[in-house]
Amino acid sequence: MTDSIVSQAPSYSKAFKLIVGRDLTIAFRHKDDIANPLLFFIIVITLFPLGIGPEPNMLTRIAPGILWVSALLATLLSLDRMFKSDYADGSLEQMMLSPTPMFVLVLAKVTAHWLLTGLPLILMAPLLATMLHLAPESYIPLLITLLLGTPVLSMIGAIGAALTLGIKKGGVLLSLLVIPLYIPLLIFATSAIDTAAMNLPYDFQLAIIAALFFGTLTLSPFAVSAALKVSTN
Amino acid sequence: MTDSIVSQAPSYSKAFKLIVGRDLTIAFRHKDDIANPLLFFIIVITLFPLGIGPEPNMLTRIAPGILWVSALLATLLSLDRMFKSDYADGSLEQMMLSPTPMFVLVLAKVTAHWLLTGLPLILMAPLLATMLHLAPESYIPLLITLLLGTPVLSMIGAIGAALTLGIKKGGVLLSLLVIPLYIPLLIFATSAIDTAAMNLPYDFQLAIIAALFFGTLTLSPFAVSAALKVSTN
Amino acid sequence: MWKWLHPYANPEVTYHFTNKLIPWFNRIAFILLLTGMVWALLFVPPDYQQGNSFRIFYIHVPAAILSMAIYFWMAVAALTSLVWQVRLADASAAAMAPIGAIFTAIALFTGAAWGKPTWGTWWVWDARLTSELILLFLYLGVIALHNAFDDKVLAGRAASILALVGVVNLPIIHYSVEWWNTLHQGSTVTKLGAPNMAMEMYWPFVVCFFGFAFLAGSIICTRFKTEILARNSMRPWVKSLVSEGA
Amino acid sequence: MQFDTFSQFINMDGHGFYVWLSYGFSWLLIAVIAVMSKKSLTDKKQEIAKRIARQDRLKAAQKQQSS
Amino acid sequence: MTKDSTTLLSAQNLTCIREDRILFEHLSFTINAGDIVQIEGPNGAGKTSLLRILAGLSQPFEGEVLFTNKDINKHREDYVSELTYLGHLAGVKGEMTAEENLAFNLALHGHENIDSDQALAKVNLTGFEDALASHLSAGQHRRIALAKLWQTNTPVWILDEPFTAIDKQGVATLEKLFVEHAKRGGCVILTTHQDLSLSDDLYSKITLEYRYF
Amino acid sequence: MTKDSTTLLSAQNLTCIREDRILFEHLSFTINAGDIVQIEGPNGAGKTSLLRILAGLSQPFEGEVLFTNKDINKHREDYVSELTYLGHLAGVKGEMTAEENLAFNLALHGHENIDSDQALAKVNLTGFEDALASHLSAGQHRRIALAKLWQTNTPVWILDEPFTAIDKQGVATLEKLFVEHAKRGGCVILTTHQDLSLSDDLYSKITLEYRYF
Ligand code: HEM
Ligand SMILES: Nc1ncnc2c1ncn2[C@@H]1O[C@H](COP(=O)(O)OP(=O)(O)OP(=O)(O)O)[C@@H](O)[C@H]1O
Ligand SMILES: Nc1ncnc2c1ncn2[C@@H]1O[C@H](COP(=O)(O)OP(=O)(O)OP(=O)(O)O)[C@@H](O)[C@H]1O
Ligand SMILES: [Mg+2]
Ligand SMILES: [Mg+2]
Repeated sequence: MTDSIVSQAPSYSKAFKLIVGRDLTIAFRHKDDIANPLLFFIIVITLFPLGIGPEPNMLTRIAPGILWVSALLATLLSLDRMFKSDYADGSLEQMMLSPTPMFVLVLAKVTAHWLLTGLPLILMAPLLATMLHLAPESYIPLLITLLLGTPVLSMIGAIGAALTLGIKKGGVLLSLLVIPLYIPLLIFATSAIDTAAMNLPYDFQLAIIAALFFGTLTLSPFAVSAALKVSTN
Repeated sequence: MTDSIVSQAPSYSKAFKLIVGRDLTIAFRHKDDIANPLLFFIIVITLFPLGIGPEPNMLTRIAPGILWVSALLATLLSLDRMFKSDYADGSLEQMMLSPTPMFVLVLAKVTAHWLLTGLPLILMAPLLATMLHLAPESYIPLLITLLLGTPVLSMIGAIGAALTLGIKKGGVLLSLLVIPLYIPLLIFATSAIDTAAMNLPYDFQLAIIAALFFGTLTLSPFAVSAALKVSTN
Repeated sequence: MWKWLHPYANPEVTYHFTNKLIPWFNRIAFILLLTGMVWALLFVPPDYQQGNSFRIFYIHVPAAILSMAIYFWMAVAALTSLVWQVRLADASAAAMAPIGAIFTAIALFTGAAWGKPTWGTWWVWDARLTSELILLFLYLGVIALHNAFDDKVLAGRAASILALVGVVNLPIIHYSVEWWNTLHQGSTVTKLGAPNMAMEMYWPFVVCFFGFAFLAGSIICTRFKTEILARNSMRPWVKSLVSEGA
Repeated sequence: MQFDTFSQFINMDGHGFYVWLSYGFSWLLIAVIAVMSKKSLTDKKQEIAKRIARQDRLKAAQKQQSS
Repeated sequence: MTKDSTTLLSAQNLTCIREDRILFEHLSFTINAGDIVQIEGPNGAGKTSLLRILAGLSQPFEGEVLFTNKDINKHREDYVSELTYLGHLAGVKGEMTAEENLAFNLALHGHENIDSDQALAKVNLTGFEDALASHLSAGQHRRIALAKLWQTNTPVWILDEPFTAIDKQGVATLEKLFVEHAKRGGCVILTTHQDLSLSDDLYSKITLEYRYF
Repeated sequence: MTKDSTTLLSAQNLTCIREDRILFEHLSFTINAGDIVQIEGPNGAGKTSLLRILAGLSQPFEGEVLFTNKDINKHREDYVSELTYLGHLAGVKGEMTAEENLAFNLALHGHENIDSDQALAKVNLTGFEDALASHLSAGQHRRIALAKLWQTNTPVWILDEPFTAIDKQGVATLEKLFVEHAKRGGCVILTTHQDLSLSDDLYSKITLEYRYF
């Protein structure tokens, strides 16, 4: 073959950076992609005081639950686009046929998704927590649980997104698949925040969330790869 | 022309029934369409006791807000499909080129949407209200507000759905457009239920919701028609 | 009746007219704002209750009033574009939305920063605050919808429909929120109530308000020019304008 | 002049933080939107210029082909 | 075009701009009863855009379309009940059977008690009447949409690439139908990438060129 | 096929079943270095399904595909770094420019420092290097995907309808490239609905028939 061109499978880290970079470029060209989950998060959170009432004490009590449920829903609604556009225009096929192993590709896609949805949520959370009069002691555990938890949301969500890829009206089906898997995280995260508000130690909850984080980090890429292979078959 | 075939624009009521009938047929062939918003409603409502904690008093206090916010979100997520599949396969164009005025068509589509999402939610609501320990006095106002309110959700939502029809990643944008418009309804509905729980009369709130109902009933078909014309241009 | 409007419905004429307007707006805004800011920060006496935090007034209130005024004018432009098919009207609506959103954000932020020293909290779910927040959402919806369309003509029409629907809802939102809040919560939060303000506090406000208004006008004109270009880029006059390097 | 010293002016009887935060943030936002608006105008002009240049190149290429 | 018959449709001074490209400018023509007009031009020239303007689905940037001398935007309902439009997309729902699809399409235009078996037979779909449209092949799918041409009695037909995915025999049947329709006093405006196999005096062409600027 | 050169790809006993229809059964063939093979057959015969199986994107119901005598499923990475596949869908992102798309596609396969201007010139996209792909026409869009054929050095090319939306001149250029690639020792497997204008000894055909049962 033409030997002027030297070709060799890119290293894992290079391929990883390449894909993350590409996804970020696309998102920044399409600014809505970043703004929308964040706006959804903010708007849903404002719905609760309007529906439940504005008393600060009541809000303080339910703030952790509302913040976490809203973060969960915002992530959920952004999952759909994780693989869909790549699937629809054939890029996913091309990536699957590149010499880079699938799990690197999946990790890169999930990382990009988290950078575009999880991270903005975390940055916005303190502001919204203020609006919900979250107890001052709860800010730190809120941020820690979000920091460990939103990647878990992205990783578990990726499995659902990959499974529903080939299905036309995947939107609500995706929610049904994914929400039950999110429940343990939701319970431990809000319990950590509630415990902290009572000035009790919340290490146990954090340990569980960390375990969830590492568990999904190691297992989900393989589940997602398998699901993608089924969906593109 | 061939005079064996007698053709004449169908009467409004006939065209209306025709379209509603068609949409229901399609939904029943595709059962997910009915099941999914309902399941989403149920799942979101179960998330809150998990996130906030199971104390009955607290739940009683926040139940109206949670029921209504969840109904709102469930409707929201089903809006996307109101016109999308008709748009994607060209049926919408064909309907717009029929001699029936657009507002009849829009009313028919909205009615079908309500029958497929709003009505099931109303039927399911008492059960979920029990799970959230809703105050016994609040059941009747809950049902009345849902009965008057869910059509408003469908009608206002139709505007958003029509505006975002041509846009690729419409999902979250739609939420952003529509939620602010839902807020007055949310406020009056939950306030009606809260007022009833205190054994006070809630006629005023009901009157307002009824006004919203008739207001959107008369105005939204025109906004939706205009939006559809822009989106199919 | 619309005849006198006709030359202004011509994009080229409007573009050049706007172009001439901008430097004047800039000058007026600069003078007014410089005066107003120095006056507000240095010379206005502290409020007898709120002390020096009252100086936030000179940004907060102009921003709050402008946020609503711009929405109103945006809706007027939207109506003009939809009903009378004036093509430039939706371009002007599109130009106004981001500025309106910015002033809404400023009103919210300065309000919050004022609330902390006066009410002891950054945020309460007070009627005025909540409806200002919803106004921000309405603005963001219009902007997001406008950006979502590739074709600027369609984008303008869609955004106009949304702006109009929003304006119909604005009073409903306003009253619902006002009414909702008073039911749930007593008047622990008293608004300043419009006092008969001392003239030495009132005049700097007027200067600041008009300063911000002209500044907003100038930025809106710049964006309006962009929108006109985006809608007319295939026109010969745009081509010669661009190739002149103007 | 309401303030005698510069530090008084900065401190504003303890309200300085809130006042300066408000003024700073507001002017920052205004500056950002002003600069972005200006930039989007120049960007638009450049984009149009670029497209005109491309169309000219295309036209030239077409002529070459046909001749 | 030279026949001295009533003018059905006339385009006046149409200009169409997409994003920032002028597709066509100051385009005027008239279409009389009995005309078959093929719009031709390369990909992206604006054929679909023109047909959609003629059908009233898009608004031109400038100019207007008259149906029997009345502006179609002002007399939309009159126009629309005399029009059959078929776009790139067939408007056939995959969840309904061939027969249900046809019946719905026709009922919307006020046709009832039609003989759908016969109409489906015309397009070679006998035996598929109650197959869900989504289970049919692309060509059969499109034939469902075409079936209504045999049942409708509107004079103006606007057809965007009606021959897509249709085999040779089907094309011949359709062409015959068009000629009959023109003879009965209707008109047909269509785009196709392949040439019609009609003799030149039976149809005329409007050519759009690809404009770079 | 008769040239006595190294076997690159061999299909053994492939069976493909979609929903409840057998598309093909016990299909075996080998493809050697230097071959150009056209898969032909009517719509729905299973051409795309076959190519996807050959590329390892779908699993056959029965049978296996060997690349240089190794099962492609077991040695996926070896195979994939020697393969260029182009499906019905181009794999071009509308949000990126022509140049960025090409560079990304090639970088995924480890090509860097490529001369993208030259590659884009080959497919007649000079002047569109920094246009967003979504602003290009269907044909130009597809040409971005084709551009990588000039820059890649993998021996196996599997191309599903590469000529879609490409004009005559473009088709000729591509055919010339295929012949060159085969001469250099590569192989090309493609489907098209139009016949190749190559002389018969330069390429061979595999015909799939539409099976009703
Ligand atoms: C985030 C918090 C706040 C928001 C969103 C907000 C919003 C608004 C709005 C929308 C207006 C314009 C009302 C009109 O012209 O009808 C306004 C005016 C005003 N606000 Fe605020 N505000 C906030 C906090 C505060 C605080 C903390 C104070 C002072 C203690 C304050 C004092 C005023 C005053 C004095 C006016 C002028 C009222 C008048 O028209 O006479 N605001 N505010
Ligand atoms: N909705 C739209 N928004 C923006 N541009 C569009 C839109 N629809 C079409 N265009 C552009 O308008 C031009 C003409 O498109 P049109 O579909 O009318 O072409 P056509 O002649 O029908 O082509 P084809 O032979 O491919 O059907 C194309 O360059 C296309 O990019
Ligand atoms: N994902 C799928 N699920 C079920 N059936 C499928 C799927 N993909 C294809 N088929 C069916 O398999 C058959 C063959 O499809 P395939 O795409 O391989 O045909 P083809 O020969 O490439 O046709 P064309 O000429 O239209 O490209 C078709 O009848 C189709 O209905
Ligand atoms: Mg076309
Ligand atoms: Mg195929």
